[in-house]
Amino acid sequence: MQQHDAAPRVVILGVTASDAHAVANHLIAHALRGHGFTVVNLGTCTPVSEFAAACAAHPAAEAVIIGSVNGHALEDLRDLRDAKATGAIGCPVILGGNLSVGSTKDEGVHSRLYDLGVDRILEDPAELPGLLDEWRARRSAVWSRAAS
Amino acid sequence: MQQHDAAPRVVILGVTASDAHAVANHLIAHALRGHGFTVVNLGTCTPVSEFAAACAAHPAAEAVIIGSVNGHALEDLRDLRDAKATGAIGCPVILGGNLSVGSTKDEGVHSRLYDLGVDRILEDPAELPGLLDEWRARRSAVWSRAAS
Amino acid sequence: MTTEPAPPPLAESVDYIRSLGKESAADVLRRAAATGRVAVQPRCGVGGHDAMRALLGTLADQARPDLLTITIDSHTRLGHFAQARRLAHLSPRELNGYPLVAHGWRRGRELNELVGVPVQIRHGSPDARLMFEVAVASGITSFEGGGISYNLPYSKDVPLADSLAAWAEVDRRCGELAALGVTVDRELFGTLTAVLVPPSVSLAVSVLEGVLAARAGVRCLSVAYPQGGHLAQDVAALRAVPVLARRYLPAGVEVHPVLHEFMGVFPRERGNAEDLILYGALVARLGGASKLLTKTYQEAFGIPDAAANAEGLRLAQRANSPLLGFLAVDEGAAAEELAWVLAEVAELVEPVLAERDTAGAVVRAFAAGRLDIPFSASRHARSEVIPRRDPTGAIRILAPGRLPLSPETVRRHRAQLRLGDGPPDLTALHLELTADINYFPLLFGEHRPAPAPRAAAPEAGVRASA
Amino acid sequence: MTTEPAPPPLAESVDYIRSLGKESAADVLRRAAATGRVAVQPRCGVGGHDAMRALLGTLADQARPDLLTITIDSHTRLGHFAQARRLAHLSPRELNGYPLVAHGWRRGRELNELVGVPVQIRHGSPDARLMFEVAVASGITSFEGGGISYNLPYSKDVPLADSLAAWAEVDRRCGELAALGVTVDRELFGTLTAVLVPPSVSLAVSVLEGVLAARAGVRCLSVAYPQGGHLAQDVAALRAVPVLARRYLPAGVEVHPVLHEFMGVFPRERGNAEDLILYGALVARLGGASKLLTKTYQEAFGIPDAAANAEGLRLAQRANSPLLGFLAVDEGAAAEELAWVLAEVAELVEPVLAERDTAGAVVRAFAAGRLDIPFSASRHARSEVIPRRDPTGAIRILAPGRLPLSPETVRRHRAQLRLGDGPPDLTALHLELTADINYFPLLFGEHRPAPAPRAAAPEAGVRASA
Ligand code: B12
Ligand code: B12
Repeated sequence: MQQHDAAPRVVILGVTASDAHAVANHLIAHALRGHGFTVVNLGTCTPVSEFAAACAAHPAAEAVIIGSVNGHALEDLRDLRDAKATGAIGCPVILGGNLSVGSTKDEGVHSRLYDLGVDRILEDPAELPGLLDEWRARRSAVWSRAAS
Repeated sequence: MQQHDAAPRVVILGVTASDAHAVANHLIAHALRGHGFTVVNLGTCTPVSEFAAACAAHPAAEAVIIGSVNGHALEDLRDLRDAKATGAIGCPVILGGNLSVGSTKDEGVHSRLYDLGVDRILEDPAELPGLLDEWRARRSAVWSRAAS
Repeated sequence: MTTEPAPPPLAESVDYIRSLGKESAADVLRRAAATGRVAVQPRCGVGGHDAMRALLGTLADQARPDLLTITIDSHTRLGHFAQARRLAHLSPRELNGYPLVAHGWRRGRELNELVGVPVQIRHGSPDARLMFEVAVASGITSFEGGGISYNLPYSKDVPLADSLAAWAEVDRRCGELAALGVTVDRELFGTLTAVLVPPSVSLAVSVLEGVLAARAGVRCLSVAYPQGGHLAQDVAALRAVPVLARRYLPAGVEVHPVLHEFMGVFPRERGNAEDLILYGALVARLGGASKLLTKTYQEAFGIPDAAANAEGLRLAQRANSPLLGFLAVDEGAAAEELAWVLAEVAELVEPVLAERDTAGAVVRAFAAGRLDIPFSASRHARSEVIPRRDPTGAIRILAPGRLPLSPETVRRHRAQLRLGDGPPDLTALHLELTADINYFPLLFGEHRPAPAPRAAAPEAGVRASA
Repeated sequence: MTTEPAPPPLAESVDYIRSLGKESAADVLRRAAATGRVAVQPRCGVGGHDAMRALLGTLADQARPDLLTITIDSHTRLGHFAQARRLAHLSPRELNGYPLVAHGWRRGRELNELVGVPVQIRHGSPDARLMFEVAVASGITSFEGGGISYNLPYSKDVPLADSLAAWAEVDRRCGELAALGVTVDRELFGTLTAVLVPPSVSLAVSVLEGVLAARAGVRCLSVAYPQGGHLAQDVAALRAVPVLARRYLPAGVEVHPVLHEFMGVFPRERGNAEDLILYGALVARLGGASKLLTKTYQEAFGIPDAAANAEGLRLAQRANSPLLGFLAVDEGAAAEELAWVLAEVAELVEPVLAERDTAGAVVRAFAAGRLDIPFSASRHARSEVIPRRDPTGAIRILAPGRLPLSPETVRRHRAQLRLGDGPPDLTALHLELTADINYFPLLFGEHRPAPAPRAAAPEAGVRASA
C-alpha cells in the first residue's frame, strides 16, 4: 500500500454518533485542508459503521480523525473494537474532544478508549498535521526497510 | 421595699464590658423613656461591677437590662454569678442581643447564661415594657399577700 | 426500569396536570413579564433517576429557581431510545442528560411532583413526538424545540420536511391541550448552533417557527435568543421579540423573550466565567427578557455538578436586585441595533411568508441557501453565511451567502467589519473566526490571541482594550 | 502559648519585612489605583491560631483576595490582654477575632508567611501602641485606626486626648519605618459608628486624622468610607477623597479611597444580602475606590464561616469584571453631591485646622459638639447630630446639633428631608430613625415597615418603590 509523495493525502474526519457539535469539526476540516489534506468530512453524528464505509471508499486514507465533545465517546465508539478487529477500519484512529461526561475527568476513560481501538488521543487539533507527518515518516521507514 | 405606683420607674441599662455596639442601646433607652421609665443608661463597654455600682446608687431599679451583640456575652458576664449571689445586683437581669460568636447559634449558650444569673433572655426590645409590667404586677401580688 | 405502560389519554393527563395545583411555566413567565423580573432557570439533567431526583432537589433547595429543567441525553434526542435505556440501566453516569423516554412518564411524574416550580423539557430532537407524549403524561407542559431549530443544530441528515412535520404534530397537540384548558409553553431554540449566530438569523428562524406553531394551535411561545456578547446588540435582539410578535404572529399568542446566557466557548477560570454569567443576567434584565437560562463556572469543562449549577443560578438572580435600578444601556445604540435587526429579519422571513405553504417554503429556502445558519450540524443547511465580530464585539455578517439581504444591509455589515471590496483571505479568515469564537477567553486573557490576522485588524473596542 | 519574647528592634523587623519578598499593602493599593481595579479584602479573624491559619488558607485558596486581614477580638481591642489570653487558651471559639497580642508576633509572622498577599490588622483600639509593635514584628505593615475613629465607636470612656496621643505615637512609628524604607498603609476608619453616618461627618474625621497622621510621618493613607446606600451620594463621597487629599494633605502622602460595603443592618435573606454585597462592590468601582472591604451573606447573623466569607469575596470581585464597562452613575447627581459634601467638610474641618494645636482643637471641638458623630459609643462625643434618610435614601442631617454647618447647608438638608420649620416630633423620629436604620431589610420587604411615622412621609424614591 505504498504512496506517492505527490498523491493527495486523504484523511477521514467526523464526529461521534450521538454528537451534534459541529464547530470544532468545521474548523478542523478547514485547517487540515489548509495543510494540503483531502478531508473526507463525514460531519456530526457519525456512527462507526459510517467511518468504516468511508475507509472502504477511500482506501488511501491515512487516518480516521474523530471528534467527540458531548461526553459520549465511550458509548459512541463501542463498535470500534469490531471495526478495527475485522479490518473494516484499517488505518489508525485519532480521537479528540471532551471525552466523558462531567466537569472533573477520570483518566480511566482514556485507557478504555485505547482498549476500544483508538490509536491516539490528542488534546489540540493543531497537533494533527505533525502526528500525521510523523506516522507517514514511520510508514515510509517501514516500507523502505521492506524494499531493501 | 414597697414602691408607690406614682414614683418614677427606674431601670438600669447598658452593654456588656467588651462590647462597643451603641445603636441598640441608644434606641432601647429612647424607647423605654417613651414608655415613662427613668433609664440609667450606662452605655457601652460596661463591666458587671459598673452595673452593680448602679444598683447600689439606684436601689429602686426594677431591672438591669443588658445588651450584648459582639458575641462575648458569656465571658463579659462571668462576674454576674458573684454579683447576684452576693446581692450586689439584687434586681432581675434581662439580657438581649447576639449572644454568641458565629452565624449558627448553639442554644446551649442560653442555659449557660441563665446559670450565670441572667433572669430572662429576650429577643425583641419591644417586649421589655410588657415584661417589666408583668414583673411589677407579680411583685405587687406578693406584697399584697404579705400585707394581708 | 420495568416495561412502561403507554401514556394515558390526553384528558387524563389534563386532569393530572390540574390535580398538581402548580403554576404552569406560562403562568411564571406571565408573572415575570408583568413584574419586570427575569425568571431564572438552569439546565440540568443526569442519567440516573435517583441522581436526577437529587439534582432537582438540590437546585430547588439551594437556589430556588423560578423554573426547573429536565435536560435530555444525546441518545434520546436522536431517537436512539434502546441505547439510552441500556445506559440508564448499566451506566447512567455516562449519559449527558436524563433519558426521559427510557425512564418513562411515571418517573416523569415523580420528578414533576418533587419540586414546587414548573419543569421544562429541554432536548434537541428533530422528531420529539414520543417525548412530548411522555412529557405531557408526566404533567410537564413546557417544551423546547422546533422543526428548524431542533434539526439543523442537532442532527446530520434529517430532512427539514420531516422535522417540520413532526413538530407540527407536537404543536397541534399543544392546540388540543389549549382546547382542554392547558397552556403549553413552547420555547423556540433561537440559539441554533450557538456560536457567532447573527441575531437576525436567530430571530428569523424563531419568527418562522413561531408562525407555524401558532397556526398549529400553540398559545404561549418563548423566543430564545443566545447572548452574543455585545450589550446593545443583545438588548436590541431581546427587545425585537415583542415587535416581531406584533408584526408576524396572531394577537392571541403570548410571546416571551428569553435569553440564553452566553452559549459559545466559555472562559475556563472560575472568576472569568462568573463575570460572564453575571453579565448575561444583566443583559436579560436590560433587554426585558421574561426568562434567563443560566450557565455555570464549569461550562468550559463539562456538565456541571449540582453545587456549581446552584451557584450559577444564585449569581444570575442578582440581576433581579432592586438595587440595580441605575443600570442602563446606551439607548441610542440599542435603538439603532433594533432598527437594523428588524429590517434584516424582514428581509429574511418576508419572502418565505409570502409563499402559500410556509413549511414547504422553509424547506426550499434552506435548500437554496435563502435561509441559512453558520456552522450547521446538518447537511440541510448550507452554512454559506459567515459571521464575524466587528471591532466592538458585535456579531456581523461577513459573507451573506445566498441570504436575500438587501445590498444596503450587506454594505452596512461589511462597513461595520471594516472590510474592503476584495474577497476575504481564507487563511486569515480561519484565524479570525477562531479568535471570534474564543472571544471571551481571549478578552479575559486566558489564551494568547491567535496570530495577528492579515486582513483589516480590529481597531477600538472591548477586545482591544482587554 | 508560651511566654512571648519582646518584639525585635525595628531595624530587625524591617529586614524581616524585606526578606518576605511580598508586595506591601501600599503596593497593592497603588497598583489597583493605577489599573482602575478595586482591590478586594475580607474581614476575618477567629480566636484559635490553627483556626486562623485555616481561615486565611481557605480564603486565599477559594477567593484569592488582593489583601487579607487579621481582625482582632474585642477584648484585645480594649486592652484586656489577659482576658484575651485566657480565652485563647481555654475557649478560642468564644473570641470574636484573633487575639494577636496574646498569640504574639512569632505566630503573627507565621500567619503572614502563610499567604502570598499582604495582611492588614483591623481592630478598633483607642490605644494600639502594643498591637502596632506586635504587627510590625510580624512583618505586617497595614494597620487600621485613628485617634478619633478608633475611639468614639469603640470605647466608652477613653478621653480623646489620650487616644490621639497614643495614635500619634503609632503614626510617628510609621514615620520611622518610612525612614527605614518601609511604607505602612494606615487606614482611617471613616466608617465610625457605621449606622447612618453622614458622609461629611465621616470625611471630616478622616481629614483631621489624615492631617495628624501625615504630620507624624505617615506616607500612605487609606481613607475608608462606609457605603450608605445611595448611589450618587456614595460615589461622590469616594470621589471626594482625592479632592480632600489635595486640599488638606501634604503632596508627598499617597491617599486611597476605600469603600466598606454596607456597614449597617444587613438583610437576613441570603439573596437579599448578596444583592447588597454586589451593589456595594459596584459602588466601589463607580466611585473609583482603590480597595473594597467585603461583607458576607451571614452578616446579619454573626461572624461568618470561611465558606460564606469566600463567597462574599467572589461576588464582590465581579465588580472588576471587564464586561461592566457600561455601568454608569448619574454624573449630574454625583457632581452635585460632591460639591455639597466638599462644602460641608470644609465647614467642619476648617475651624479646627485654623487652630494651632490640631489635636487639642479636635478634643475641644468634640467636647463642644462642634465635631460630633451619631450613635457614639463614647461619652466623648455628644451625638447631638441626628441623621435621617431622605426620600431617595440619601443620608441627610436632620438636626446638626452644634456642628458649625452654614445656614445654607442646614437649610438644604432640611429641604431634602422635606421638613417644615417646627421641632421634630420625638416619638415619630424614633420610629423613622429605626426605619432608616433598617433601610435595606425593609427595602427587601424583610420586615413589616415600622408604623407609619407622623412627620412628613417619604414621597418618591427607592424605598417607596420597593
Ligand atoms: C456550542 C455548544 C453547543 C451547541 C452546538 C451547536 C453545534 N451543532 O455545533 C448546542 C447549543 C447545540 C449544544 C448542544 C449540546 N451540548 Co454543547 N456545548 C457548546 C459549547 C458552549 C461550545 C462548543 C464549541 O463549539 N466550541 C468551539 C469548538 C471549536 O471547540 P470544542 O467543540 O470545545 O472542541 C475543542 C476541543 O474539545 C478539541 N476537539 C474537539 N474535537 C476534536 C477532535 C480532535 C481530533 C481533536 C484532536 C481535538 C478536538 O479541540 C477544540 C478546540 O480546542 C460547549 C462548552 C464550551 N466549550 O464552552 C458545550 C458542551 C460541549 N456541550 C455539552 C453538551 C452536553 C451538550 C448537549 C448534550 C446538551 C446538554 N446535555 O447539555 C447538546 C448536544 C446534543 C448532541 N446530540 O450532541 C457539554 C459536554 C459535556 C461533557 N462532555 O461533560 C459542554 C462541554 C457544555 C457543558 N459544560 O455541559 N452545545
Ligand atoms: C453597626 C455595627 C458595628 C459598628 C458599631 C458602631 C457602634 N459603636 O455602635 C462597628 C463597625 C463599630 C462594629 C464593630 C464591631 N462589630 Co459590629 N456590627 C454592626 C452591625 C452591622 C449592625 C449593628 C447595629 O447597630 N444594628 C442595629 C441595632 C438596632 O440592632 P442590633 O445591635 O443588631 O440589636 C438588635 C438585637 O440584637 C436586639 N438587641 C440588642 N441589644 C439588646 C438588648 C436587649 C435587652 C434586648 C432585649 C434586645 C437587644 O435588638 C436589636 C434590634 O433588633 C452588625 C451586623 C448586623 N446586624 O447587620 C455587626 C455585628 C453585631 N458586629 C459584630 C462584631 C463581631 C463586631 C466587632 C467585634 C468586629 C468584628 N470582630 O467583626 C466590632 C466590635 C468591637 C467591640 N468592642 O464590640 C458581629 C457580632 C458577631 C457575632 N455575635 O457572632 C456582627 C453581627 C457582624 C457579624 N456578622 O460579624 N460593628
